[in-house]
Amino acid sequence: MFAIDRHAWANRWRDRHPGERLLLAGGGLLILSLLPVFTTAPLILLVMTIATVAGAGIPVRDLLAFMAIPVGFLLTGAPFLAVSLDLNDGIRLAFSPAGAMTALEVTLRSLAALSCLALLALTTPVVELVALLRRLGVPSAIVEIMLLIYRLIFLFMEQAITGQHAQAARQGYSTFGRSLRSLGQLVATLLQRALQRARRLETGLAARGFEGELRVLSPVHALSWPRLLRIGVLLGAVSLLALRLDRWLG
Amino acid sequence: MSDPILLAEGLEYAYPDAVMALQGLNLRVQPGRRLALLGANGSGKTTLLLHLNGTLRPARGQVRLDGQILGYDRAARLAWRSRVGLVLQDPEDQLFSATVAQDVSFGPLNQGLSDAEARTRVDEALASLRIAHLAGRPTHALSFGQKKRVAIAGILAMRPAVVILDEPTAGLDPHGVAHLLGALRHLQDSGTTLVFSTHDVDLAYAWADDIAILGAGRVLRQGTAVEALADSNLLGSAHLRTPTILALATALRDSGDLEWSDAQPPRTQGELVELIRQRSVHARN
Amino acid sequence: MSDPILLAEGLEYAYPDAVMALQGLNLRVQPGRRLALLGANGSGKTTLLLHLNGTLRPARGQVRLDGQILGYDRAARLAWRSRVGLVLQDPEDQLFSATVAQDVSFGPLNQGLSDAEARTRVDEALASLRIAHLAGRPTHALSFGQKKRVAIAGILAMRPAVVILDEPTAGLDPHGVAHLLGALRHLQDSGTTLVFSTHDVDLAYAWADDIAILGAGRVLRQGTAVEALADSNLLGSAHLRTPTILALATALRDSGDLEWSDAQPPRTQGELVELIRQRSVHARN
Amino acid sequence: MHIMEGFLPPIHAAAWTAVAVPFLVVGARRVVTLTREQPQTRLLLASAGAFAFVLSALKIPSVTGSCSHPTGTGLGAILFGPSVMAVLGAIVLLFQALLLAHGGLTTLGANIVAMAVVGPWVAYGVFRLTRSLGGALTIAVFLAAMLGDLATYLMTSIQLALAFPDPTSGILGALTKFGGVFALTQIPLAVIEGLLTVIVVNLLTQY
Repeated sequence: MFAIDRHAWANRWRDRHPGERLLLAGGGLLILSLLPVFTTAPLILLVMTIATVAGAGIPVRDLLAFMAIPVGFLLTGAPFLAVSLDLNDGIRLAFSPAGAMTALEVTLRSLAALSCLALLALTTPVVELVALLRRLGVPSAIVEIMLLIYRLIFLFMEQAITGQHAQAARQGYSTFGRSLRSLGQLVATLLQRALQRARRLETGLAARGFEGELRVLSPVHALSWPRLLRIGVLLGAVSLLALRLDRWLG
Repeated sequence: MSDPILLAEGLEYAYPDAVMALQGLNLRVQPGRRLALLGANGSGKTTLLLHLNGTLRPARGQVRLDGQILGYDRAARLAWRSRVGLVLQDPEDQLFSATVAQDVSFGPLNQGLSDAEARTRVDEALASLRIAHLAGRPTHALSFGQKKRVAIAGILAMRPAVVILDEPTAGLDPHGVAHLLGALRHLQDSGTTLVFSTHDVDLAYAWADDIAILGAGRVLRQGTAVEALADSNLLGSAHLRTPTILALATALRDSGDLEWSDAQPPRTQGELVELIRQRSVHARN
Repeated sequence: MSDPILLAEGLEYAYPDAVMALQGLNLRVQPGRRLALLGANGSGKTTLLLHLNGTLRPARGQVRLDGQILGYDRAARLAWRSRVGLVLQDPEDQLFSATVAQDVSFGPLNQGLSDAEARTRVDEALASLRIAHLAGRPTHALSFGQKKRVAIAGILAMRPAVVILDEPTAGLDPHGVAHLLGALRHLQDSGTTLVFSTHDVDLAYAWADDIAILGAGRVLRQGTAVEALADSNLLGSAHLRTPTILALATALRDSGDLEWSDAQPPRTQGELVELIRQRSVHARN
Repeated sequence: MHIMEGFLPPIHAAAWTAVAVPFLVVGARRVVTLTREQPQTRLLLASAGAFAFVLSALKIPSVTGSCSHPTGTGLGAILFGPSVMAVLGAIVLLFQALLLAHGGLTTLGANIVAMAVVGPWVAYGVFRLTRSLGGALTIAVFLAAMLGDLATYLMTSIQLALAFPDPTSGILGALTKFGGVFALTQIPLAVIEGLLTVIVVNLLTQY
């Protein structure tokens, strides 16, 4: 249903411990936050893209598809930063060199951060990341709810799409007013079906001994210390290079 | 052979998660006939149906309605759907209103008909499916079989020339199936073209005029019901099987017990039993 | 007749909206056999199944497991569900976890098994349904037939003595049905008692050892498959029909073409074809 | 309109995360209590959360012909209360980032504050206030959903203004700039969301 999810379950790193990718992407985001953007961002973008495409084997086309929507947001949002608004003398818009610098900085940082997000999202099933939250002290009830939400999303999504198809087949979206009405009916129906599903799931799980907790076996992915070390070295090298370039550029 | 009312040419379609659903599919729907799309789970039946009423747009290929290539702008889709109605498999997916009459009026009102006209259409559609007595009932209190019929009525009320049904008999008990097929036959008698998908080979053999066998996103064979089901190897490769009545009739012919022509094999339990009875009467005389 | 493993006595049950679902129902389940609960939509099949594993509590009557009347406190229900597993019709109602192996581990962990034991149970259950290759796959990406099998594996992993299945073949294509029945036969060979509900008379006749015919919240008749299906009037009043193979075999016997004893009528297409072949060989000799 | 990954300066991203945390902790405590009292609440809340995600993926028709997405903030706050919505909203935002690339991880805190805290609390407050003043259910629902929606976008504008003050006119100027753009596009959408929520609640009470 979601292209991102499909890759997350089927990429070259599928059987590796999610902590490794979390370190790579999270470390990338961290040094991006701490070090000078103009030299760090291009390096992060480069490293993450290579890791995603050459490492995890995600097709370039799909990586670009991932970036497309947020980049669209960036292209419409960033120019606003380059424009200044003068309120003293009526309302006057003007190009601002300082604003343009900010816009460039934001664009670079966003692209680099996006590449980190892409690496993580395209290579790691959401549920494996959620399972890590338990270790961070998130209550198990919350984690269980998150895992259930993940499962139910696909179910409800399909119902929503099918429901819209059914309404479209009966001209439910022929005018604006009818579209609104159809959508309202769809949402109300989906909500009721969602609540029904919760009740039926309760019966189904009761048959399997459900007493409140949703305990399941966790997948066994061994954490590879050599790989963690290599990721650490890579991030360190990126940091050093970024700092060196920054000093060199003055 | 008359001109097809619907024609699918070289349809290709992949879902957003890259699952290829249709891979160069060709299909012709003859006006006024019952066409079964017979295929195993995952063979692309539902995806094809969604193309036939313009819900999904093929990556390659095209659909023709009355010979015209169909467009996908809003106006074209609206006109298309007034001619081609689609009933989905699960009635829960298509009933949105509190009462039966309200729900059935959804399509006609969306077509821009007046309240009075819509009311006439609702009465007509409910009557033709013999569920006029359900009009005032709340939809959520209906039985599964009733919901199925109400969902069909919702499409009929738009008076489409072609009605497409996804697995219309799925989940119905023998009584419910007989009831539904009776209503559909009545519909065909009034000139409506019927297309339905199923994985039930016995149903397709007993009930369809024409059959298209689907496998892996293609139509593997299309012809009259008898022609399409003749090749048991093809059926096996499509994860299907020979219909029970056809298999037994063939065994009885092979054993010399029965005679029937390839053009008119027995297609229902009733026909086969009748054939057996006639033969024994002959034998006795 | 051996002692029943499950026994329902005089069950009465009404849903909160006052629909009477069971009205004094009696049923006996013999150990090690396949029992089909055959009934039309709305005959009370699912409600009965939910009583057999203690999910619903009858207003009157009782359920015995191994001769013991069952209680409804927490401990009793847990013990009950460890002995009697229930597989619902819609696998989506029973699968909640992201991956197959995780999902199947839920029951064993609830039974208090260690992680290592649970892992063994998971492997075993997946292997017995021939879906070991699915272990690491995300649940939501499975086909319908695969989901059905995973839902069954989730119950098998708890090693119940009785497995109850609600409409196990609903929605499956011929290939999927054959696959599932093969897996269930394998399960029965290892000593598990099987109870399944269906409205498919052909399936019940071909596949069940015993059949209980349900109508209006009662068991109208229970006996071996052949006994239970002998009365076509009863079947008609229960909104069912005579199985195709039985009807044809009877017609062929009436016409003098075939001979078979009431104790062992042909029950599958294969058996009937074989009978026809043998007879024609005899006739030729 | 989620703030995308990396858009906010790191200090701002961290600060908004710090603001979001207390609301999440309180909401999480509430969820834990609810699930302890009634274990099945897990399934109910999960269904509500998944529903909210799906709602945000549905396209709503807009007058201009372009599409936007219902936030469901008002509906959720009315049905489940704002503290639980903070948790469900946060989960939905995390899943949107990871499954749809909407929003991001560094901007998660800021988005939670706008969409899962401010929106629901405003919606809930408006709903209670209107009801206590004797307003009809329909009016209360409409105002709650519409103002909850607007509050979300206003909060997002404030977050952007604080992060990117205008070189000439400062934070106020930036707020005018971002707020002005949002006002043009979001006021009609907020009205639509209000209407939609009214339709939904009417249908729900009808059954």
